[in-house]
Amino acid sequence: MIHVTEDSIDLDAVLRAVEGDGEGAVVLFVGRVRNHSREREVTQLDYEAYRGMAESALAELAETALRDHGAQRVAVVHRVGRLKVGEAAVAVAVSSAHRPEAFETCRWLIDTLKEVVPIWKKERYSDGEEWVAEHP
Amino acid sequence: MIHVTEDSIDLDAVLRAVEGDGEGAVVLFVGRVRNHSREREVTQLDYEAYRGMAESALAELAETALRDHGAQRVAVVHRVGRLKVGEAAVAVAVSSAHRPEAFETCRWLIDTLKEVVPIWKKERYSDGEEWVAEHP
Amino acid sequence: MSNTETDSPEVGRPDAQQCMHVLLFAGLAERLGCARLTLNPPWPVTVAELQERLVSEWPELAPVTFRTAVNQRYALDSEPVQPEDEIALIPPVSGG
Amino acid sequence: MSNTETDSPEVGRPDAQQCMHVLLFAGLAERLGCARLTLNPPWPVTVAELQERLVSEWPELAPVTFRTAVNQRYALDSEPVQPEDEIALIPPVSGG
Repeated sequence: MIHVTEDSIDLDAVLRAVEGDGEGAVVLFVGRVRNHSREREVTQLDYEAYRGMAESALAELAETALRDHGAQRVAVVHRVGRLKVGEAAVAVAVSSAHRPEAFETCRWLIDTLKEVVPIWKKERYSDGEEWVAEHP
Repeated sequence: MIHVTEDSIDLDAVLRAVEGDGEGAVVLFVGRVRNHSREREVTQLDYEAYRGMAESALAELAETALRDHGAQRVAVVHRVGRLKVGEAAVAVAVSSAHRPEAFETCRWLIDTLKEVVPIWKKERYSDGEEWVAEHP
Repeated sequence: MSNTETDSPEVGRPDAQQCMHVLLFAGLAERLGCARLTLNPPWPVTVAELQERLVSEWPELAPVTFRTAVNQRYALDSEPVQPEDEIALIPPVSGG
Repeated sequence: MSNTETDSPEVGRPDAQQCMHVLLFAGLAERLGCARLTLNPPWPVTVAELQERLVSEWPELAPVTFRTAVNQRYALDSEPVQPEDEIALIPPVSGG
């Protein structure tokens, strides 16, 4: 399950996507919209993606996770569009036979996603808005 | 939410228990019953707990996580009784403002739980059964 | 110690005998065939002394690794045990 | 290259002129006021030459950090660009 979607993220479906009888460990990361950022109050967030490239970049990360990082199953869903405080923007789930691989792969996936996948967020505050440039 | 329970674990409830508008990162670990262990086929698993001590040990770990590890909210649910392959035996959820703390605290909680919390599992195979002694 | 001899004549008497229960779990309970041992140590007693006494009365415990919990916390060997304490033998845990 | 001159007379002619589109996103699209630039480079052209040309035609790009994607993959500066390639300028990402 590798998606860029306008819909709200179904975390249960993300968890189910990595279920398998041989996998004893599941690690899920959820990135949610916070109510503040760099000392300003965030009211909502707009996510924009270069969708085709974002999905193929995510698929490539997932393949690497399976091939090189000891993960058994991987699911990544990133939401785009306008999100409210508290909503999930991204979910990354990884299953593996044992827990170190699941933790390390999940961490690697979200770290790498944030560096390379062409998705951008604009924070909206009570008094303005700003594109966030986290990884120049 | 710190529980030792006979009921099946509601992962959605565990995730909701660590939700907060200031927490941008959630990491959930789920330990599930695998269909094999040390090269034998597992048919089911029995978990036994010294319940009072297990719950107070978990509460103490959660407190340490909040005080020393930068977590904002913590939930831990461990199931006891008879479990089938694929069922969740334990769920640990941690939220924090940023993701490193959520990953590290979740990992620390499950690692420490497996070392100190008085819960035991007996694996049942097609041809026998055995108490698992993972942390002597 | 605000107890007086008239409240409870046994408290404070070094030779007072009082039965205590020790909880067993998992493989340890199976090995000994019961979930609770009863023993009658001379008070006062430390965790280490209690362990020695348990092993001498139940030799099946000798080859077994276990930690001792007093009132639901892992205890040090030097810790004193009171008659009213909840004692448990904790074999290697395998939760998660 | 199985195309022949008769299939498409412009392919393979070094001086062939062909319009290309460059996709913009997020802050970059906002800064330039459009999500797509059109330019008319002399073919063949590399990623680095294309970047130079873009900056000289749209000076607003000069202070901006961006990577260039060719056919939805990050491209090296030395990579050649074909007229039919999908080109995009990728400002610093901030997903997750």
